[in-house]
Amino acid sequence: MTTLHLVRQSAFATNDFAQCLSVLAHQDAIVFMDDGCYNLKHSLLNSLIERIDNSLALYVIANHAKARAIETLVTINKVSMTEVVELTFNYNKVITWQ
Amino acid sequence: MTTLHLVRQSAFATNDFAQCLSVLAHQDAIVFMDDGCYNLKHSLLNSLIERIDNSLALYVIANHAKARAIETLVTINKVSMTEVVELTFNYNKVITWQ
Amino acid sequence: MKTLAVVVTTPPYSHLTITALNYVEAALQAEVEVIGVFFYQDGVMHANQNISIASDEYQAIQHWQRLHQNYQLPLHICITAAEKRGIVCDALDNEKVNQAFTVSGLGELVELTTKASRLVQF
Amino acid sequence: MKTLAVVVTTPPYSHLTITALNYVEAALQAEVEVIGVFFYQDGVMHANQNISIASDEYQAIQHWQRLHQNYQLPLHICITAAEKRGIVCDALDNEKVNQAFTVSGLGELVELTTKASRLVQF
Amino acid sequence: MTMIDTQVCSNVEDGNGLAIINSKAPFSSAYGKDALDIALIFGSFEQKVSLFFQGDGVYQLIDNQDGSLLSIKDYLKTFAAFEFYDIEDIYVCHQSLANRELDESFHIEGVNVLQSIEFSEALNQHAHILRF
Amino acid sequence: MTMIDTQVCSNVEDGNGLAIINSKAPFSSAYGKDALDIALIFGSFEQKVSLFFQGDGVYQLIDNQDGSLLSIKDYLKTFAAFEFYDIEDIYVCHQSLANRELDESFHIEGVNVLQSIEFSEALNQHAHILRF
Repeated sequence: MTTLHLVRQSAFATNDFAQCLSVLAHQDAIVFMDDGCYNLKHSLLNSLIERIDNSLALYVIANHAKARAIETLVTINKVSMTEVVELTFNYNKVITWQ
Repeated sequence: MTTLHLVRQSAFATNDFAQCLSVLAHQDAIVFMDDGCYNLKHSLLNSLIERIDNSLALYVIANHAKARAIETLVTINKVSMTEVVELTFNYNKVITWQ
Repeated sequence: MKTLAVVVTTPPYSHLTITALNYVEAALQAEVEVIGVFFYQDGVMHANQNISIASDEYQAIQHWQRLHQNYQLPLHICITAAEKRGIVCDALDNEKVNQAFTVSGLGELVELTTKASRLVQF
Repeated sequence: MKTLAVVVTTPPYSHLTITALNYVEAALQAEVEVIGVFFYQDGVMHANQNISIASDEYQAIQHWQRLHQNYQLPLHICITAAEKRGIVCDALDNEKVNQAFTVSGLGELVELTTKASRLVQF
Repeated sequence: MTMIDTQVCSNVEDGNGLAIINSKAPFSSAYGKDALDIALIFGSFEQKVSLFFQGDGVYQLIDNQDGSLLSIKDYLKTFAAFEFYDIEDIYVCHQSLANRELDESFHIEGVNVLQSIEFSEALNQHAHILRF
Repeated sequence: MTMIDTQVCSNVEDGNGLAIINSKAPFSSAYGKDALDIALIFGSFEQKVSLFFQGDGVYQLIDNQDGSLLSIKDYLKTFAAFEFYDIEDIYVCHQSLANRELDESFHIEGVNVLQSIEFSEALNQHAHILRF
C-alpha cells in the first residue's frame, strides 16, 4: 500500500507539508506542484533527503517550478502533468495536501 | 504611532502570527480573536510574554476563547467586542492578520 | 470624531463574517460613525440575491440588511470582484443585487479610507 | 482498467483550478477513463452562468465545457454547496446552471468513489 | 485460490473504503462541516468511511466547546451520530494533540489516539483519501 | 503654534496614507492581484500608497518568473507601472527573503530591503493598513 502525495502549499506559509511528512511511508512518493514547489528551498526538504532511501521518490512539475523561478536540485525528478497522471496509477492512492 | 493587531489565525496552522510578531512595536497591542485564540497555547506566546513590558498589551475576545474551550492566562485581558471597538480608537491604526 | 471604515473579504457562509458583523454592530451601538462597509474579494457574495443559507444557520446577509436599515449603514460591493463571482451588476437588470448594497468601484474604497480615522479589515 | 474520479474544490477564478484542469485533460489524453468530476465547496462556482471573467484571463469554465463536449466528461456539482453560493438549482428555473454540469447530491460522490480505482482531490 | 481469497488480496493491495483527514479548526471555516457531510453520506450508503484528525483538525474533537457562543450552529454535536451511521474508525494524531497542549478529553466516545507511525499505517489501509 | 505646525503634528501622530502588506505568493491565489488593484487606484487618485512584501509575499518581487507557463495572465508585469502611478515606497522584509534563500534580484527597480525593525518602522508611518 503506497501513496502519492500531491503537495500544493508552501511550508513557509502553512503547516500542511509538515503534516504530509508525518504520515509519509517508505515507498511513497511526493509531487511538488503549485506553491508546493517553494518547498524545494525549505529546511524540511533537507530532513526528507536525509530520510530518503531507494524507495522514496520526489518529483516536481517542471513548469510549476520554472514559472516561479525555482532552481531544482538534481535529486528531484522533473515531470510533466502527463507523468503525474501515470504516477497516480503507479501508487495505490493519492493524498492532496492543499 | 501605535498599532492594534487583530490576530485571527492559528499559529499552529499558518505563519501569519509569526509575521505579526516581526513587526510588533513596543506600545502596540494584540487582540486574539477567532482561531487566533489558539495562539494562547503556542510557544510563540512565551517569547511574547518574555518581550512584554508595561506598554505592550494582550487581549482575547472572551467568548471566542470560551467557545473553543481555551483557558486564558491571567496575564491576558479578556474583552468583549465593544471593548475591541474602543481599543480601535486607543491605537493609531489597525492591522488584521488573517 | 471617531469615524470608521470597514473592509469585509469573507463570504456570507463563512463564520469569520459573524465576527465582522459583531464588530460593526458594536461600533454602531457605541455611536462610532461607521462611514461605510466595503465588500471585497469573497465579501461581495453578500450581495448575491440567490444565496440560500439553511434556515438554522446564521443569516449574515439579513444581518447586514438590518444594520443598513436601522443605522443607514452604507454597504458597498466592488463591481470587479462581484462580476467575477457571478453577481450581475447591470443597471437594467439589477434584480440579482441585493438592494441594501451599492455597486461601487475601488474608488469608493479610496474615498472611505481618506475620510475614516480608522480602517479595519475583516 | 484505469478509472479516475476527481474532486474539485477551487472556484473558476482561482489559479489552482488550472492545475486541476491540466491534470484531467492529461488523463483524458492518456486514455484514462475519467468517470466524473465532482465539484464541491467553492468548486461549484464553475456552474454559475453569470460569472464574467476578464477576457484576457484563463477561462476555466469554458475549458471544463470543452472537456465535457470533447470527451463526454461528466461534471457534477453538489447541490447543497451550490445553493449556499447563489446558484439556483430549481428544475423549473435552471437557466442559472451551466448546462455542461449536472446538479447532484453527495450520493454521486459515493458512487464515483466506489467505482473509481483512483480518487484525486484538487 | 478461492474467490474469497482473491477478494481479500485485492482488499489488502488496494485498501478499503474512504479515509477523510480533517485538518482545520472547527469554528472559522466550513471545512469540518463539509467533511462531516461526506462522512455521513458514506455512512448512510453503508460504505466504509474512517475519520482522521490531524493538525488543527484535532480541535474538532475537544470537549467542552460551544459554537453557540459564536452564533454558529454547532455541527460538532452531530459527531454523536457516528455510531448510528456505523462510523467507528476515528483516529486522532497524538503528536498534534501534544503540540497544542491538549488532553485526550473528547466530546465523543471511541476516539483512537495514535502515534504518528500508527496513524500513518491506519490511513494507509484505505483505498481513497480526501482531506479537508 | 501655526496652522501648518498643527497639520504636521497631526500627520506625525496619525501617519500618512495607506500601506498594503502583501503576504501571499503570486501564482496560486488572486490576493496579489487584488492588492495591486487597490494600489493602482490609490495611485490614480493621487493618494499616498506604500507596498510592503513579507512572508511568501516576497515571491511577488522575484526576478525571472513567468506566469504564462501556467496559463496565468501575469499581473506581476504591471508592477513596472508603479513609477507612472507615483508609487515609490516599496519595502521588502530581509528576513523573509533570507528564510526563503532568495537573492535581492527583483523584477522592478527601487525596492527597499529592510531589516525587521526598519520594516516595522516604515509600516508604522502610515495611517491605514490593509493586508492581502
